[in-house]
Amino acid sequence: MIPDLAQEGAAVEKEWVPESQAPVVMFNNVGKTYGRYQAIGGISLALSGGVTGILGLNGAGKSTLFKLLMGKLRPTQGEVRLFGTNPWKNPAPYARVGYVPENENMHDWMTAFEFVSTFARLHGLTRDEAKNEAERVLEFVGLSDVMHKKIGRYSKGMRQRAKIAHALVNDPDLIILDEPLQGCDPLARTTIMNVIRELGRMGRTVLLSSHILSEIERITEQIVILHQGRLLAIGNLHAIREQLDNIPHTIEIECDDAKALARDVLNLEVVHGLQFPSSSKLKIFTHHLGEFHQRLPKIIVDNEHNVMAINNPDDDLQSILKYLTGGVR
Amino acid sequence: MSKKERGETIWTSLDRKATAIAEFTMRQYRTRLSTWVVLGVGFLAISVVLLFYIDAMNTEIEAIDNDGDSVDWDGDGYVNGQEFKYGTDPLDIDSHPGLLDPSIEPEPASMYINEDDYDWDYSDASLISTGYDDDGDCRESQLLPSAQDGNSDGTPCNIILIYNAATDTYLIYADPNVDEDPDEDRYGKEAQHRAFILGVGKLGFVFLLSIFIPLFLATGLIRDEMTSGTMQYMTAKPIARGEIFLYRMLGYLAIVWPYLLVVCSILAIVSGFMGPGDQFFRFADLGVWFSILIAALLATLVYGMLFASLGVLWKYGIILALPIAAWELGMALLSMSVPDSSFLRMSIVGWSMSIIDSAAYLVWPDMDMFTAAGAWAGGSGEASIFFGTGNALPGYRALEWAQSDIGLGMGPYATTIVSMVVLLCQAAFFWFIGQLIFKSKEIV
Amino acid sequence: MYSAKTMSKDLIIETNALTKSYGPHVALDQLNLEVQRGATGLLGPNGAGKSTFFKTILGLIQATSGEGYVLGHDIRTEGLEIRSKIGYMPEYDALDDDMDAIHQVRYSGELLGMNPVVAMSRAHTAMEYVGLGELRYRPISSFSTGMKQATKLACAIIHDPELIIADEPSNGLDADSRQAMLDTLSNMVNTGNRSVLMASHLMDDVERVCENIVLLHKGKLAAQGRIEDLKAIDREIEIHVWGMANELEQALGKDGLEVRREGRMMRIRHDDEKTTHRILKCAADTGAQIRRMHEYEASLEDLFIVIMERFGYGVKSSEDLLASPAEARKVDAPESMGGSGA
Amino acid sequence: MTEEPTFDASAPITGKGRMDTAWGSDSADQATVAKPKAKTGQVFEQVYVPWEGTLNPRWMRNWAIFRHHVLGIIRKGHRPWGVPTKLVLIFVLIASMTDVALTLLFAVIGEPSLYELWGVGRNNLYAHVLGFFPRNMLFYPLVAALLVGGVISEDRSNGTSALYFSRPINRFDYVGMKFLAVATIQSLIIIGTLFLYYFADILSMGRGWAWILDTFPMFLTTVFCALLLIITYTSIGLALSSVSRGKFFPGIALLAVLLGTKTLAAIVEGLFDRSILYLLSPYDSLAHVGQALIGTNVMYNHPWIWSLVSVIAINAVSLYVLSVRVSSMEVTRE
Repeated sequence: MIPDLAQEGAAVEKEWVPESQAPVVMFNNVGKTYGRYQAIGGISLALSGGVTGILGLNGAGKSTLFKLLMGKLRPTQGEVRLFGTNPWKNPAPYARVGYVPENENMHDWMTAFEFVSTFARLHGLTRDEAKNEAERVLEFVGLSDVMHKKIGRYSKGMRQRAKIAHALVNDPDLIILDEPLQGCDPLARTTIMNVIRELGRMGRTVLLSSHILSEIERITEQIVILHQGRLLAIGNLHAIREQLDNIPHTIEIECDDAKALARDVLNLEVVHGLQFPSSSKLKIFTHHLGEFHQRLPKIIVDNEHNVMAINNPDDDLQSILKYLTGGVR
Repeated sequence: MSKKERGETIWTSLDRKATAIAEFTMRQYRTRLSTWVVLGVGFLAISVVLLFYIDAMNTEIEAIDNDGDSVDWDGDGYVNGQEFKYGTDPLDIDSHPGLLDPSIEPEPASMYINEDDYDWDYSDASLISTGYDDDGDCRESQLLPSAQDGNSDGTPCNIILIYNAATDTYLIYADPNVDEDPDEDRYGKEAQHRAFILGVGKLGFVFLLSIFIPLFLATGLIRDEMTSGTMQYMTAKPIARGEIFLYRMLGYLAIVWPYLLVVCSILAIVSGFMGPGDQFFRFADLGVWFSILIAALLATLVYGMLFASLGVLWKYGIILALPIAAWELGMALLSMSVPDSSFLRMSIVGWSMSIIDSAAYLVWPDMDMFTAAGAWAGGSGEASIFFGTGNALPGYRALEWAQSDIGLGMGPYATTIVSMVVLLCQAAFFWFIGQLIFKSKEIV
Repeated sequence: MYSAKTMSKDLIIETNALTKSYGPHVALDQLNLEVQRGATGLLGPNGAGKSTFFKTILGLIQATSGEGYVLGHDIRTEGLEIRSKIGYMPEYDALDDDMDAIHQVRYSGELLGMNPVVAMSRAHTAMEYVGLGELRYRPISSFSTGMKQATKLACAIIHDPELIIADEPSNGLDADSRQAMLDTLSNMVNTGNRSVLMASHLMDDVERVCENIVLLHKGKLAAQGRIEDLKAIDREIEIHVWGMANELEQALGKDGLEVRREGRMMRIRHDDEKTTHRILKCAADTGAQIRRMHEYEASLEDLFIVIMERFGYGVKSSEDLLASPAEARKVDAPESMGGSGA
Repeated sequence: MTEEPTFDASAPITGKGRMDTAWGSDSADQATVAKPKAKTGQVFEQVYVPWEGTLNPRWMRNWAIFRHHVLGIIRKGHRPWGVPTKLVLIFVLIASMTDVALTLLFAVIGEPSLYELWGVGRNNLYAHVLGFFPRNMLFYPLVAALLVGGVISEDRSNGTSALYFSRPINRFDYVGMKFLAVATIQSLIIIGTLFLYYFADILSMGRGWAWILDTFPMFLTTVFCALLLIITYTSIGLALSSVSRGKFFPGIALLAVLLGTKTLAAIVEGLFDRSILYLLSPYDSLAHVGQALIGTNVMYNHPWIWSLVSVIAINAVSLYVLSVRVSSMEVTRE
């Protein structure tokens, strides 16, 4: 049931079975429709631990998924479980969750410090505890030098970080970030990515959505891919890629003497095709990417080839999404 | 992280959340210009009425000769009143007190204006014989003793006040020329003072402020946050939506209630010092002011809950709120004219106003008698004339407009308590409905 | 996509010591700019003054001092002429959610003085061009961000303007809609022979569409010129490693190579011809898989960070990231009376 | 990121599927797009079509704004007035026609005394436009509030002000046309029904020229008073709309101004018998002017010229606020 193997195009990573009895996040055949428009249709999913990127195009249902999880929407079918409890009309599990909504509007009239400490008190902290807590999380996201300034004066990146800070009070076990990098300039993006990676390193469960694939790639390899409200894939980026075995992987190698390299590579049984786009370029088709890459450096080094570049055009998130959504099966 | 130390009861943590959201809301409203504009305009409106009150208190009400005895009909130099007193003929130039022995000097006409004020204490009793003929034009006049006792109670030159339980009115049976020329200034100031307190309390505080302030401040309490999306932050915390609703409301009240307290106190103090009477400060009126404050506080609470719930219910909740406000205006006017109408039981303003009416009844038990006296106007008022309005004493009409009886048919204390309980129940009901809707709202 | 070679020397925007200040806050500081025909990217961190610059050259706000010309018109006096000749695509949503897309675009044409019939036919053309042909009768509220952006673009190009000013055209778009938006913009430059001035903080976008850039920082001109000229020449080799990354990193370090690592990705200083060989050797020794290896061309993003760091713009010092003060962000909205709408 | 578009020969490339994959539709029918055959990121034929036409002058642009707002009441494709607004407009339109209906009804019944009660006369003309209950307590202020509520502030919150100001439209035209459009819609309701009422009377009673000559000046005066009312309500409302961001604030504030000042003046009159405060109340000033001009009983103690001056002053202040706010209006989304 979790995850649903019957899902078309779904790929499952074995290690993702949660260790504890109740997974942090669980969706069981969850659907959500607005009128006649289906935002999410029959998603089954369970997640625990680590940083997970939720990928999808605009409108794929990422925000809807998070809002279902936060009890802001009521599922039209199926059940949602957050730490094993139903979050709809039940705020109790939020005590262990930090949620960063996509919405750009914030309480512009407050300072970041007031913002974070006020919302910390909703966790039941006293005034003093909340103040210490606010200082701690703002320091963590790197806003301690400006935390007494009005949020209205912040740039987008700082606003995002203030939002993240407010979600981090009370040390949540699960942090949900909806498009945290959107609209940020490179500097802010770098900082926020560092914060998220840090959280992952601290052992929190982090869910993060994005539509910019390279961003997720820089943060995590655990991904969930949504498309048109359907679960397309879940698991490790590369594992997913390897499950799509019927599509030959293409590897491009740029070297001095393509033919010579081809001769050495040809002996590998995982290679089932070769192509020479030019005299210094070699295209290799393989069924088993991992095994091929395992052996490739040794072949090159042993045979003293001079390789300028290795390119793997199929092995990025974008192309995976393309395969999955493009109906290649 | 001090997770371990937080082992207190659920109440302390609730309390923390409550103050957090309430403070948050207060601060949010404080930073908005619109809050201050709304509160400022409200204060301005009330102070305009106050200015008119101050002006009225500082203006001498022109004394009117109600019984017409300051004129000298026969032109003998003695005004009618003096001639009445000494029993001479006011129509005969050759009959005046100067011819009496000893000869009496003519008195100035001004002595015969307001020369015979009310001597009653307007006390509340079913049959009271009272009144004193200050200028002696009854006692000293040459009328027969039987004519001096026009109301046939056995005592000449007095007045009897009878409470007619059937019509709930006071009847005044006066002997001729007793208390026939009341002091307009004294009566008018007192009447205007009371009318001001009641009028500004009922229409100014309970209607104008208590409807428009919640309309501006409470309708968006939840709705604005939902449309701007900032509600996302709050609903993602471990706190029930009903609590959010309640605590936001607390924050709103924390702005509105002190504001009402301040405005009410300013008016109470100013009118206490400015008000008529010999005393330095009219302490007794504070009771009425207190009831006005209570009524306004409860009204803002109920309206706040109602409008906030409407805001949660529908994006265009304000459109639903407007007919309600119009209904309440109608009810406010109704409760001032027909206080026992059963329609009032279906309003908020009706219950609030009965709190003020009860307090007024307690503080000014003589109110009914007082208004009756204003209408009687020394015998020349509307009570003595069958049709038409006659000339009631100044201030009578304002008082009549502003005051009303307790409509519930219970004692003042019972009315106050019942009204307050009903208002609180209304607030709780609207809160319950509001949080129920809020709870099942999807926040997109 | 550096294919647009339709450059002519004439300038479309020229400013001379252009300054705009809001009280004590200087949003644009003595700006001397020359924008040529073709596609130009306007870069800068959030709050660098990009939007203010656009508003100033549109004649929507009065410059405090200095002068500027757009398509030969003075920005101080000929705002109406400028605005009939350019198409402006604002950064934020500027569409009425309850209208159908085609009507919104048509109305935007009518507002320029087209008569309703012409505006309608042009609206169809524009919608077709931006790729919303099939969706034009749908209400805008049902649109995704990408479609909304495309509708905004259609509104801006309905009267075939000489210059399109696009503020953050790809903001919030996913990869495919972003691609489509950028393709449309470069198509306008290449085949439509129009000029595009676009602001963005996604370096990739600018690189794909534009050949010139203007870099603003705190209202000052930080850099201006052709992208290729501005790029740094630090050469590195980027590898994507799969498995044994830590071991490989250590091995590379031991081998004397300078490694920067970000997760699965490593960048190694390109010292000489032998570098790639050394990398592969280390990989062979440790058993790490090198999924990708290529020469890393410094991107505009790096350039941006380099230039910003030259301004003392460290990533961690957030004081610098403070955007312009509130009065510059929303000049006339002093928590206005409509606070209730906030 | 070089991408080679891969064409699946068997796939029918529909525009819809293609667009949905390219733009990430979020409300497409599930069935149509669940398995798009075309690969994403495919570049389709884009041909830039230049346009050689010339743009019309200013009056045409202004006409477009006017048309957009007025036609929006009845037709799709123009300004989308909210459903509640339209419902209230219909309701008030019907409610304003009660006197038309009653005139016709009693003409049919033919009872002269009843007819006198409802037929055209000074008091009834006055009541149609300026009667406090229910017209000016519930109907007309509500219509003005709903129309005026979002007309400027919504542009500010939607960001559509950029649509106007990034085009060759100056602020005076922008506000002027909005003012005219809103006033026109109100006129359709108030003055339109007034005309109906008048003509219903002529038709149903078969009035002759003498009667028409007799009553026409009175009728024209009423129309003038109605215009004054519409202009005053609109300018106050637009001024409030220009200072605020929210959709509802201007509406409530307009009602608060109209009804609040009226209540306040009524308190002062009730308590201290002074009618001077009615000068502050837009409704009462208008009503006073109307009473004096139409010739019904004047219910105020001060001279009606004061009320006229007050109406003019209220309009002047509102228009001043409006012009100041709009000229400093920032082209941004708030």
